[in-house]
Amino acid sequence: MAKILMIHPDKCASCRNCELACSFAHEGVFNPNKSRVHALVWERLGLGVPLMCMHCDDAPCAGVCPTGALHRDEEANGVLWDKNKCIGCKLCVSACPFGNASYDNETKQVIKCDLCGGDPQCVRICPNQAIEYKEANEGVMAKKAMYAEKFKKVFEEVE
Amino acid sequence: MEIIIDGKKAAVQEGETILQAARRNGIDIPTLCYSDALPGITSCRICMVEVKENGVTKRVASCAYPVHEGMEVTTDNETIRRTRNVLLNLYSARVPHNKDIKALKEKYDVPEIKRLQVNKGETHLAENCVLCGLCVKACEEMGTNAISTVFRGAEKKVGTPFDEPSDSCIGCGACASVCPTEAIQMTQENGVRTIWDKTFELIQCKECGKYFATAQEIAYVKQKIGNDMDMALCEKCKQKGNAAKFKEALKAELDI
Amino acid sequence: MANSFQNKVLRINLTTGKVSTEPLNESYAKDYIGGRGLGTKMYYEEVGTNVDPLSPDNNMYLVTGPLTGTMAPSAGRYMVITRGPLTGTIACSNSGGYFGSEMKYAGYDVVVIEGKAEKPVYIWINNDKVEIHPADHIWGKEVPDTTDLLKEETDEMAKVACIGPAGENLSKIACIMNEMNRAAGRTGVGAVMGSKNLKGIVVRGTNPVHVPDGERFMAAIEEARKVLAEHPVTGTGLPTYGTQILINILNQSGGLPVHNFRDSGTVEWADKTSGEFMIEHKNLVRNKGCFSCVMRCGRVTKTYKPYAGFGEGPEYEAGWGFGADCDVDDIDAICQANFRCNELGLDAISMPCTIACAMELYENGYLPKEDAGCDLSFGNASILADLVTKTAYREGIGDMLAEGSYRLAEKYGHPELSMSVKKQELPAYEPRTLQGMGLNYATNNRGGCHVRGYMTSPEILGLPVKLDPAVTEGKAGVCKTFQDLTGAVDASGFCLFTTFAIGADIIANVVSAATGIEYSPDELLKAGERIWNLERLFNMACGFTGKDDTLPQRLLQEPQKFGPYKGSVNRLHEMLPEYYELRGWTEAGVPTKDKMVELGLEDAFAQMLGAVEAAAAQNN
Amino acid sequence: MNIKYFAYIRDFTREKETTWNDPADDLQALLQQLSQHYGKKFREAVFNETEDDLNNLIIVLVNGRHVAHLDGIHTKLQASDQVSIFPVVAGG
Amino acid sequence: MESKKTILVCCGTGCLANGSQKIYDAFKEQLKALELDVELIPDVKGTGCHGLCQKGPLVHILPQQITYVHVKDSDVPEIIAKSITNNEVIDRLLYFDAQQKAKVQSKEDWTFDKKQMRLALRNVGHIDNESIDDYIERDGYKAIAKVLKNMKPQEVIDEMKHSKLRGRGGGGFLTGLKWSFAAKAEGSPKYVICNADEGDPGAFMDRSVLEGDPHTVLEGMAICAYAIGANRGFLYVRDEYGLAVKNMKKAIEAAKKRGFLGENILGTEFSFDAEIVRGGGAFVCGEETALIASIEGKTGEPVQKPPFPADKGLWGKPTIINNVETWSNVPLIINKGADWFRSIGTENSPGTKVFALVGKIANTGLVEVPMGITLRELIFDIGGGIPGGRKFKAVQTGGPSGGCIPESKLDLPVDFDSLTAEGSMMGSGGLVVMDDRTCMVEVARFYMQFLYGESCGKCAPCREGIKRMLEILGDICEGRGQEGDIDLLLEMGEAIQESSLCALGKTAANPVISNIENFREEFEEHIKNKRCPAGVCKDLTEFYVDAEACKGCTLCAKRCPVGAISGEKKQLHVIDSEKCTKCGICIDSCKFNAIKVK
Amino acid sequence: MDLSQVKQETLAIASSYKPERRFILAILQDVQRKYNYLPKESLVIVAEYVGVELTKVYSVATFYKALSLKPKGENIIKVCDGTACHVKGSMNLIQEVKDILGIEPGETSEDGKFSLETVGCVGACGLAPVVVINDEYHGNLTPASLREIINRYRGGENHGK
Repeated sequence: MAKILMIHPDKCASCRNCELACSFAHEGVFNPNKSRVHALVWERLGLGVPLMCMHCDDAPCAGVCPTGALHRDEEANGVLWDKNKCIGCKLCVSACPFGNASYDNETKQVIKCDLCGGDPQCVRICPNQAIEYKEANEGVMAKKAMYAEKFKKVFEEVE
Repeated sequence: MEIIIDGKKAAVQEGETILQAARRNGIDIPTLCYSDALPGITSCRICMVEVKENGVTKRVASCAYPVHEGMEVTTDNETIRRTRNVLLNLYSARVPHNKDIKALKEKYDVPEIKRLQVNKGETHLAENCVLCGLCVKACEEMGTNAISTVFRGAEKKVGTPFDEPSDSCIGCGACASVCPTEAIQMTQENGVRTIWDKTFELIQCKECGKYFATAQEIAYVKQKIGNDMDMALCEKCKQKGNAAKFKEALKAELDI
Repeated sequence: MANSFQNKVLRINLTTGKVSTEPLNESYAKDYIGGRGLGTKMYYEEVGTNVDPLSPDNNMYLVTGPLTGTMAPSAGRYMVITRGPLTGTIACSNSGGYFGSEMKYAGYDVVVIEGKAEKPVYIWINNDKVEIHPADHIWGKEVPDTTDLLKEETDEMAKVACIGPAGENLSKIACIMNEMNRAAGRTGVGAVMGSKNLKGIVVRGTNPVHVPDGERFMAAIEEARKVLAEHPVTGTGLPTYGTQILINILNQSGGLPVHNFRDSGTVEWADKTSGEFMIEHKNLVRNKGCFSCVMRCGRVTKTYKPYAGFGEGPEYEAGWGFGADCDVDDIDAICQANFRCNELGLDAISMPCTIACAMELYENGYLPKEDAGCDLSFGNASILADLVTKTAYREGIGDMLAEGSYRLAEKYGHPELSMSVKKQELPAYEPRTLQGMGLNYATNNRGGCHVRGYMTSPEILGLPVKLDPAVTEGKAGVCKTFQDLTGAVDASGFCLFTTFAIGADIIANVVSAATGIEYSPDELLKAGERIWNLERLFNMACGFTGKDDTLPQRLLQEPQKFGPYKGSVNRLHEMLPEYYELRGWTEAGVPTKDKMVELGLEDAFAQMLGAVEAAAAQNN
Repeated sequence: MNIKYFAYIRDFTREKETTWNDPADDLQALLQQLSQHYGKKFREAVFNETEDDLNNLIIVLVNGRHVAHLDGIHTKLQASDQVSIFPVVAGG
Repeated sequence: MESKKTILVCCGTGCLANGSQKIYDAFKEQLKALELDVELIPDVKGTGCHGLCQKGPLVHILPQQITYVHVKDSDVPEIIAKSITNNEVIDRLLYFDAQQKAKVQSKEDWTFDKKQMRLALRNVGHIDNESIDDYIERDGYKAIAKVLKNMKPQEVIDEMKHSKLRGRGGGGFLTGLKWSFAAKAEGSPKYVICNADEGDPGAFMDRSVLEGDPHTVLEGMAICAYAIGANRGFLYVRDEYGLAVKNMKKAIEAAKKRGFLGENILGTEFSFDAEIVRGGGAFVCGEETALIASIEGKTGEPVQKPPFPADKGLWGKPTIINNVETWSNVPLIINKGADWFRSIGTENSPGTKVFALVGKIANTGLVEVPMGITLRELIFDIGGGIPGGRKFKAVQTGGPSGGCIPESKLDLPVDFDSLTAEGSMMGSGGLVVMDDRTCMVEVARFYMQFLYGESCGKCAPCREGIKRMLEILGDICEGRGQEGDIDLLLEMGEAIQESSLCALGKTAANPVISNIENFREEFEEHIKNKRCPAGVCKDLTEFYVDAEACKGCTLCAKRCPVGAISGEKKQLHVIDSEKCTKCGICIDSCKFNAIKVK
Repeated sequence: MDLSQVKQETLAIASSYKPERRFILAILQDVQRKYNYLPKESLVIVAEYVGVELTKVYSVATFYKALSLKPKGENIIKVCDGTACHVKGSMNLIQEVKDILGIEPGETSEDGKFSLETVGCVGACGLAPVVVINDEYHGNLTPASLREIINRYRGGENHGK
């Protein structure tokens, strides 16, 4: 069964371990600036919201990609990026309505979640389970629906 | 499928090129014009390898030559090295100050052919283009076709029609991005991006004020994905805006 | 070799406006690990022992540890090293949050602030770009507004360390606040910043932090992470209840100081201020972690009428301070007062303790009502927040509260009522119950401090060993080890709380993997001991002696009134000689040359002797 | 006998304190009684695997003193004793 | 009754350049005028190239078999008066055969023609290039009829394979084998292409076929189309070949009208249409992938092979490209059989080859000879040797892709493999003869100069390598040669051969390498002694008049374009080296070999 | 030149071909024949007509020697520098033209009367060295005879046009 990625902003402890795990997994260094996931923190409210590519079914980033470097991979049930096929046009960055893709001019990399080949490090590391990657069984889907209901307004506006 | 690369057996996949197979097997072959995204240009010729199949030995461009069961590939021998040495010297005669070519020469321990390095005045010191063609192919792939090679032979260069700012250029910089020798300058200053002599007034993020894209890029995206969303935000602010919605939802829920 | 240091020091002189960088002194890094050790060494070498903490000649060292910015669990800390205006000792104030790691990502291990700006300024560190900007328009603003304004002016993604009005007004109990709610809290470092006309430091970094061998490092932290996750304290207790969980156990164990330590032991209503109660009472919104934290002890809290508010905390010490120490049983009032400390930039330990001291002075009639300006009786919850505000702005009684309890009590003629060591207020552990904690307070290099030798852990919590709190035997050794270990832990960038679960072996392994400098657990402790001794030498050169290694007379003489250890006093005299011996010091508590040579501190030792002799000569 | 529970032990007992009538006369027996009453999770929290000693991660105070400094699991109890049960917690 | 007379006026480009149009017009006009008075109706046919262009314009009269050379329009009335009406031969217009040392009446008897064998050029000069009937009369469209009626496609391919016909464009790949690839290849539609972008400097074989016998090309293509399953063909013709384009266009129209092209050819299911694409003037478009790109409307840049056009060619579909001469052989092979074809030429290079014999040779022109003939026969027997009493030095074959062959190897048989073994190649058939007044360094530079202008610039070794080799050769020719240059040229040459993308680059260094290998001393002389022994490289040359040889005839002084030679009649002449531009005209004009190179 | 006229004429030329990319070269050749060069506007029209970006047309227009973006002279002197002509002294002829007109190959004289080009083989090797002026062949030339011919053109006698 395909797995799906879920974020639970209400659980985020703002520790940003996800950013560290991600940058290390992808860059071999610790650098939140180059993370594919960001825990955005409202210091005044003590709230953190983890955000990352949600691997849309009909992903605009993949839609705009001229080379298929960004493409929906059915096996991974995600939108993956092939570095070797990227020509650095950066239009995926503009195309993503959520701002979940960026481009690193230094390394010429699109910085976007790639599900770490099926074992997302942010999920592994998150101490509060604010990011989950689970098989899309009934229970999980129900949970997802619950979250969707909870953040209805958010999803309504972006979808 | 199995072939032999440099004396070692290597598992390869049907339909891939020698270069792809070698690289997957950790064997280094230099290239300038090759990109998985834009394969088949075959102009730089520094990826030449020796292939033995059906009793015939020949030198081929590894980036375009498909693997065949049982072929023997040599990526480094006297001839290949001699050819590579000459080629890299030819490149540096063309672009004497380019650091990427210098680095390649260093990496492959290429002896200097001084006779070729004499600057006869025709080489512009700032020349960095080795005419690999990746930029043109990238622009073609984008569907924008703002640049192409113009003229031929020694006069060949990459440019826009009549060396004038191209109508179709959207300023995406893919050309600069794929360039292996950093020959294409894209500058961005005070909200203006300049590339190929075309200047773009960048759109300013309505939130943070960052200049983030050209109007043409946004139009391209809209046209291609038929999306009518708000394109006035940079990615950071889009993400922040998205997070803020979550935040507001949470805030309301927590009654704070 | 790439290691987790950025190998760069940023030096900013506010007098001249000069900004420069220099490489990190590698041998310092090796001997002192980083953070607290490195900062102390640099301070010692560059500033010496003879400066007024609030003079332009005093430098401030913002120092990260080698683990700061890495993924080492709960290791995102930075420290402010300077001479503390509250104590006059070496000051090292340690804070979590994001500021330290951001500083590291900006490319610096150390940021040195020198001199004094003519007018209020803030510093904007954007990777390589460092600028000093006027801050007149922000001067006077509270911490949250300051933080927001500075980010607005620079970069939304930047991190801000700043002072509130308390620091501006040179309160000796002012802190430096980062990300609004994290504090480099103790010894009055906020006043040092204020004395430099420096409102804040904004930092944004996008550089990587490297480790020499990623695989080894990840294996090392994986081990640490696993232990931390599985341990009931770090894996369950702290994330769920925060530090306020301690209220009940200290209360049940009879270790809770009450009414400025006057009526210590235990109180009936303690549970009403506990971590458990905060959940029940729906004060707790959620837990929160500092950068890279896996323990997430931070509390996001809201309070209800009449003390409605929103913010973070309190930590146990603040909860106890505004609670039991001031005889206030209203958790909302406690939280609110704590919020105000954060907003104004005041140390949430020294602040309530100073109020408690004022209350006792008031109740005893030493502090006249006209000075107090309000009913300063114990238990008056309604005045807490207001007193905090007054302190920050030095209004009315606040002007004296801002000086800390010792100077307050001294002013009203009863310094013995200041529950402090070396003029710094004692935290929330009753030394008459916790004998070992008493020893730690007395010998601590920055005065009344619990975190530099947390004897509560073995004496009450049974971690990692169970020591009977009432016993003095064996406490000296444990205390010394704790103090040394803490020195190393602080230097590394680890949060002290990790040590509830992980020991010197794991810490040494992680530090080695990050720095590429191999430390055995013993070497790690040795580095901690070196740090401790350097601090000691500094203090002695500043005029402190063994005589200052003591506790308030009340704790040594007045029998405890309540709880299982009713009737006890702290028996410091039973522990101190052993402690000195174990430290290799003389009976008078003076470090010996042999020991200092062993630790590689002979130069500092010679300077210390020189300073002591000079002081003696002056006195003659 | 008054018995108090703290932190997440309360999750197992679903009460903060109890007055235990007819308590056992040593701690081990009391805890067994309580385990009987509160169930498996409580039992796992207070006992080691063989139930012959306390779980290393439990703090039991009798009259404010840690039983480790008394007779441990065999600490004798009287009806007037105050027993407090904590999981290992820490802070500061 | 006397059979009708035919006058053939050569209207090939060579002859046209010499004024044959005027002659043709004069004949036409005057015959028309005379028609009123005389009964006989001479038939004038515009023909393709006779071959011996240098002697043009040529006029051939049938059935008497009289060939006149160097005809002028003023000669027309005399020819009509004497040869047409009176069967009289005008001696002064006959060709003097140097080998036979006599005037020869008919070109059939010229030594130039005798050793030739005209297969590809079989109709050229014999038919009116605008008349499909002429073509049909000479077995035209018989072969296509044969394959459509009697042969399955595979049989056609088998026959072609059996014939061992090799591509006449220069590569020498087995035509039948290539066809079999395209036949097997997946993809539809398939295409056939005639490569008529003849771009070798010094070759005009294809042009004469296109101009003089267009139908044979169309027929060859149609046969191939049938064999591989194609229905559409393209003829990529150099735009400069105006006449060829014109004639071919007419031929296509005529063939369509007669049902040899178009839908349901000869009433069969088979349809085939052909169209002309005019080339844009790029030598590289002779390379098949570049040619394909050009047809597609792109710049003529080659692409990497494999895949070969037989698999993926025009618009990615299986495509057969053959050269004009190859196509013209096809109907012949079908008509006469592969065995017959293989009886001509050599075992591995059966058939004939057309050459353009040019340079320092007496009989310049097109010749077609059986494979295996020696170079010596070609140059001395057919070509008549070196004019002006000068010494043979080398013969260049294969054009810019080929190499020079020195005198010592003149007995080399001309076939694909022998030439390749000598570092040259057959190429499309240019044979440039050089004498001792040819500088081999300068020739090498010349080819590099040509390729420098023709390299498409896509791949680096060709673009950059040729440029640098040209620089060095220029240096050598201009006295700036350095020690080590020769080895460097060889090193670079080898690298360019090894790594270039297409055949243009792969063979670009051949002329340099082969010139160095065969004439190394001449290079060394340039570099070390700064001297050009042939007296060509101006900076390294000084002329003087040999006092003993000079007869004071004043011819050199008259011819010198810059007035650098002075001297009275019958007195020793002197060259003013300040003024002398070393053009060498004096040397060529002196009958006494008195002008020498220092 | 009247721009709208150029556009109209170009479109008329293009319209004799199907609007397909493969006819770019053919159309350009026809335009070149008409104007002796390729006006910029024509390229734009051709690109629009066949439906490709201007770059593609521009690329083709600059690649092929038969095409020129610069206006050519009234008379185009093509000196054959094929091998046969070369070995028979074509460089002397090129030098002669340079001397007479003061232009290099590829250039047009200031008065706009002459353009000089060197070409590969014109297929008249038998007459080498050969010069083709406005499609008229002149064979077996010497510098002197070439000068005479050019002078004839200079004198206003404009063959071919």
